[in-house]
Amino acid sequence: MRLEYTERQTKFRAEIREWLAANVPSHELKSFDTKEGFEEHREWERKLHSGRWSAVTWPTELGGRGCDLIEWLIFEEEYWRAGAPLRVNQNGIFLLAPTLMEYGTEEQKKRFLPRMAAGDDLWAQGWSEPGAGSDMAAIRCKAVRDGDHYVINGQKTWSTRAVFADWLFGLFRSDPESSRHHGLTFVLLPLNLPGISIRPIKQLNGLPGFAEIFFDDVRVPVENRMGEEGQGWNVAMATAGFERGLMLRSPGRFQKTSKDLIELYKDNRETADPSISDAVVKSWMDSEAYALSTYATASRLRKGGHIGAEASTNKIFWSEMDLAMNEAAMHILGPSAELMTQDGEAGEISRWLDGFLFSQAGPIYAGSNEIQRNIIAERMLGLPRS
Amino acid sequence: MRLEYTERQTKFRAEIREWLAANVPSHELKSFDTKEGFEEHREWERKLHSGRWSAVTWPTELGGRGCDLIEWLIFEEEYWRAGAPLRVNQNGIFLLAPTLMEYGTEEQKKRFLPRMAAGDDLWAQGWSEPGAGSDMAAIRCKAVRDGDHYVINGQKTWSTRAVFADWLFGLFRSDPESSRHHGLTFVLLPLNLPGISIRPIKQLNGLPGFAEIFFDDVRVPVENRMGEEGQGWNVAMATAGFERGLMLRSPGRFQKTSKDLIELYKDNRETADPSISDAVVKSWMDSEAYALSTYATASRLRKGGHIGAEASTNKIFWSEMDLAMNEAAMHILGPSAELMTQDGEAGEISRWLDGFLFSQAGPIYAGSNEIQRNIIAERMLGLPRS
Amino acid sequence: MDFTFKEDHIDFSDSIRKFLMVEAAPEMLREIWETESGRSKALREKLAEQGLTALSVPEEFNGIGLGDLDWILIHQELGYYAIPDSLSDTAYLAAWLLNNLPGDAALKKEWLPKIANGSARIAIAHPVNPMVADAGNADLLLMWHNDEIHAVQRKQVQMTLRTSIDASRRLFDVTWKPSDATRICPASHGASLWQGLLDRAALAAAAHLIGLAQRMLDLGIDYSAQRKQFGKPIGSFQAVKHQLADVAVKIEFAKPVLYRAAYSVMHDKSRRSVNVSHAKLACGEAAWFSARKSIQVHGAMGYTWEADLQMFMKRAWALNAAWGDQSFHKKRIADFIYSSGAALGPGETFT
Amino acid sequence: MDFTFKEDHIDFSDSIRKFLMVEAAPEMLREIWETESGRSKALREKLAEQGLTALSVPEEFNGIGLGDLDWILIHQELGYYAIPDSLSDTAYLAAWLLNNLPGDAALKKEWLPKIANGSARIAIAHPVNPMVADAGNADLLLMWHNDEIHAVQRKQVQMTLRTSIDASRRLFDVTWKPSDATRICPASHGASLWQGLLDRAALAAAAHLIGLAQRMLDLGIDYSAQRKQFGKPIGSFQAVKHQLADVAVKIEFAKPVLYRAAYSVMHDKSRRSVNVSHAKLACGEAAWFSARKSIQVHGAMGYTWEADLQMFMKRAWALNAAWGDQSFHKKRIADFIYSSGAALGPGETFT
Repeated sequence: MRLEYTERQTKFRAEIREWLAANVPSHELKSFDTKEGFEEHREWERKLHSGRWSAVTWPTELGGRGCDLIEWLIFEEEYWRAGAPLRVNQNGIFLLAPTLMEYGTEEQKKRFLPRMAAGDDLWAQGWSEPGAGSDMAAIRCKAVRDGDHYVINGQKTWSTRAVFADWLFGLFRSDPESSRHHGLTFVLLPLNLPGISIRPIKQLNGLPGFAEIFFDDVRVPVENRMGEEGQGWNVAMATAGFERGLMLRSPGRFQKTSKDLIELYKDNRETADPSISDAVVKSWMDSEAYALSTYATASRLRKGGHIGAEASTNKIFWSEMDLAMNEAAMHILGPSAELMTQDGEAGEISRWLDGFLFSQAGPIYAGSNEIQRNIIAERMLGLPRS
Repeated sequence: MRLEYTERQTKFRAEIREWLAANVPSHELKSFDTKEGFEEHREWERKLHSGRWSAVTWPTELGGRGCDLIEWLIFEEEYWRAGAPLRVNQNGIFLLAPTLMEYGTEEQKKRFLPRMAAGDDLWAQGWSEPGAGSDMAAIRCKAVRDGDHYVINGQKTWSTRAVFADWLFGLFRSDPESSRHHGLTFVLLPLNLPGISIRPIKQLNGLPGFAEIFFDDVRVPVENRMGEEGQGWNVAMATAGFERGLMLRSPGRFQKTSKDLIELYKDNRETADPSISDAVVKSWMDSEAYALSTYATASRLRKGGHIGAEASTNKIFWSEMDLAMNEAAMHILGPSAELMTQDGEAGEISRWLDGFLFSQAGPIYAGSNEIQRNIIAERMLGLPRS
Repeated sequence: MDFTFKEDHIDFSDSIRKFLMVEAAPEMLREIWETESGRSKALREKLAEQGLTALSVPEEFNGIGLGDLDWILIHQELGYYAIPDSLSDTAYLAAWLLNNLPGDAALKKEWLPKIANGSARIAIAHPVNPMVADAGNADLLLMWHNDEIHAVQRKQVQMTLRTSIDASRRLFDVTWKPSDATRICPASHGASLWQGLLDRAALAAAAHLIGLAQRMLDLGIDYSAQRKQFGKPIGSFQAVKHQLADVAVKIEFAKPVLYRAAYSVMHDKSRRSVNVSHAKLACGEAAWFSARKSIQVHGAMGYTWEADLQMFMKRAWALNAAWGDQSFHKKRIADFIYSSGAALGPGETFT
Repeated sequence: MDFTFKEDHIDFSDSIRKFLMVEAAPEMLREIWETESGRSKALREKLAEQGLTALSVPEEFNGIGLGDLDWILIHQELGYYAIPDSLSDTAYLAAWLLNNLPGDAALKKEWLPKIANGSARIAIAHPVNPMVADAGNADLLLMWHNDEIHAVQRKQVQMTLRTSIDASRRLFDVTWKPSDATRICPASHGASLWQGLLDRAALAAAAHLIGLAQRMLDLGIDYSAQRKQFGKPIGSFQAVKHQLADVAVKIEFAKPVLYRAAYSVMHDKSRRSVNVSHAKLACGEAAWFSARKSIQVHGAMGYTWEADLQMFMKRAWALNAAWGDQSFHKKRIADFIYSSGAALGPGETFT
């Protein structure tokens, strides 16, 4: 155990800090759930790429810096510290890319990864379907082989970023006779193919944060398949626990929120309910605990360890922490907390409301917390299945 | 709606207040989980009876005062306000007696009720069995008919007061072929019959608060049966929801605890964590809410209403409130909170520890809170059974 | 001692519920919210036909002359159906304030009949709220100014619309100039009127909140009974059952607190303000909790604009902080319970 | 940056676990607790044989010369097995205090070898604790007096036994008379030593608490897998699963907090005290929560003296308030985060 950064790590931190100080836009970008905001965020991804900061964990030949997980954490800390824009390309870089690197052909890697790093292709995910939310093995959307194509019919839903994204990755049922985890295939496809229609779904704040996607005889070439036909579940799951579990929510994000909450409380200490201090103290403790736990996991992985139930304990911990921090802010703001971003005067207040709304989704998406508790109880604690 | 006491109610309050002021022992009685304390509490029951205060809701001819539920609430408020001793006879007067009045024969009423009111017979309950705790229908302890007797074999457990009590009431399986709710019979028996052995169970504080009871060919005359043979479940349940649900924990108890907690916090305000004030404020709000809800239910019952899911919502509410209040006290007392009653110097501190220990049992006994939540979800909210 | 509502109270609120069920279905609310004013003349007329606008107005001004306790079940229904109208502000709060103005104020004669027949909308500015709800379509604004009461017409003030997360709310920053001409009550008398108004407003908000809590619970129950996962309705899973059962418990124990507060206000009991704060906190907590649990049961659907749940959640979040937020009301209770000589403990519930 | 323990740390704590599993089975603990002293000479000798008493003593005094980080996993195991011995107080805390006395104090030479070989028991009196643990069988007492350190023999003090809910604790009121003869360190130097001691004591208590939390979780898991209701093991019900899963989450996220604190103490980082308070709160909260959930899963059985759970619960309740209760440690964190210029936010985790 050595909880000190190496000289190299310290230099790396200084380098990203300097670059961000020079490049982070001085004005807040529009939400990437609007067309205009989406393109603004794409520009930012291109800017990041120009500094070779868009995918720091990737190998240098693919546009990355070959960072290990500790360096990635440092990058994220500085990124959140600088108040840099949200990553519109998160789906691609953090979720799809690790899978592509493990299961993709050389040709696929060359075809997709550089454009992803450059912000040229922005990716949406296609997991959920109506009736297959937390129970992902219930997928019914079909991809039937027809010569050198798959013909896709059916529907995906809750697809984040899909309203404006370029490409989609997801699981489809290639064997119509199969059930549950069998007979699924992992497919990558451009969202402008004929037969695709996209219906935006407005989220709580009124903006289309996700979409339903309808497939009507959509033909996708076989070379867009990742892994073997029928092996899609394994492809999707193999890396699901791994770095993904770690990368979904980096600790810097919550440490930044906690810092802001502390400031907010200090600014309102005269009028706020003194018992809210408890929630503020807890926000510091919990965001630190989350960071420490992430460093511990990263250290273990670097020494060849595997991610076990951390993915599930993490999910519960950060989603509940995020709710609690944003609720505390709402209570400090009191009657002003209801003002939205759309309100020109609301300024910082409305960012807390945005955060509060967003935090509501935390315990639900990426596997509801109920599902995560089942996983912890059965796989980590060994309790009997019901 | 008229939230004012009538003149008669106010006079009744004054009467009990005066009697208690003159009669409540000036020293604290020993715990009734000791032999000596049990008899001290029996003496107190006799004293109450001498003032006709031991069973105020009973008809006057049985030693009561024919009080309605509002008057009973007033009685309880004054009782807790005066810091009078715990009722060692609670099982009998609040749990068994209403059932006896509804299902007992005239002969049984005459035989049992006056002695109960006088403190001559103190009652234990025999519901639970090993393997039949929250799932009461799983009762296996047998009462097989043999001429004009039942022959009882088997085991009861978690029988409160049974270590020192005189009589036991409970459910037994009279039809060995039956299962679940069928074939059960409600029997009353003296605990000194041949074939009965009692093994005290020490609770958290080291005192035997409950017992296991073993029956080995114990012969009980048929006239000790309440209701019809095989109808025991209905007898036990008919009044289970009714006044019992209301009488198990009267609001005065928690209002007294909250008042003490407020005093404790005021006395320690300089040093205590200011956020504990939140728990103190909540104790006042919740104990008031519980009192109000009880008055509302009592008013409704007086007008011919029935108790529905209140028994379950009450159980959850008071047990969680009691935990929270006692936890708050423990946190205020800090490092002194660990001192027990057995510590001669601890005084008031140890009473909080006693309360804290006792509150741990709240969410568990009389139907665990998990069972109560199932009942609320299925019977009150109409959710599907699992 | 009788803690039940009179049958005519219950009958009246039942009839209002049946009326609102038809007239305020979620699709209709969405339509109204999307209008610029956020208010519907047609709906207001129907509310007036039901007698709701006349409830608090004395009979001499063509009203029904009922009081706080008569309103409480109605406010609950208005919350349950998330009615987008300044009905409570106009017909309950402003009516009470005007009616209690000292002397034979001309204002009473002018406005109370208009409140009763539903033709007037009145907004109220109080410093506990940073903005003024429904100022934009108010025919009259009753303004706080150092405990004085002022009455101004809409054209006498400048206002800017603010944007609330609750699309049914119309909030305004209002700037105006108090003068002798606008003053309708001096501070000496106004202070206690404003106290009475604040308590009534918080009471009404509490009742709306408990209605909202119940609505969100009902939406959660409906959704969980229909929606299947792993081949079973999710409402059959213990995790879902227990979350909804906990909501039911919170609602059950908030309601009698609300009713005591209404009674205390009606009879101006000495603990009126403490009891109102208790109600606001208990009902707000029930609504906040119900929102959290209902969205969890709804899954991703609960996070959408199209599921009805969002309408009720947002109203709940907004109302929870209106007319005194948690800090405000908690402090009123803390000040009471820590005061020396406060009558606490058993037997003081109705003191 | 490496947040993993060295293999020899892990191997050592594994071997201690295996040893304690045999030597400190619950039946044996019960026997020891029922003795008058509450302490077992035989157990102490075995602990010494394992090298535990010598861990912190420098090699020149026949010890092993290890530090705070080496102790942390051991304290966890001592907590997990609820070891009834003043081992931590003597061999970790007193050893550290004596060893850090200024100058070439004769006391070091006298007591450190006795600590190392397990023959001495030392009790420590600090004003944060109202009573002195294990004073009754201490060969030496190290006493706080206005930041001075005093050393007294047992016969130099009066003591009265107090009764803790945790039958394994032996607490005493101690009265004594400080004098020049008893003073072994002046306040000028003592203040920082007492600070260091308090942080180490709170750190050790935190580690015991997380061990206790894990033990109570394990007992809950075992019970729920065996105990059947409605024909199924109760551990198959979602309500039970989810309660135990929540305990596991709390423990998972308290552990790295504990390890950072140990590292901060070992390396005397500027945030040492804040990190220790964080660990005490997080581990105490995990233990308190684990107790509540485990008793709930145990049902009535958890409320009995005979189920082992009670031994661990009571230890957890007592330790949670020892060496600084919640208020004390929360205040240290609040003072830090609200101080102007505190380095907060991303990138300051190891500052």
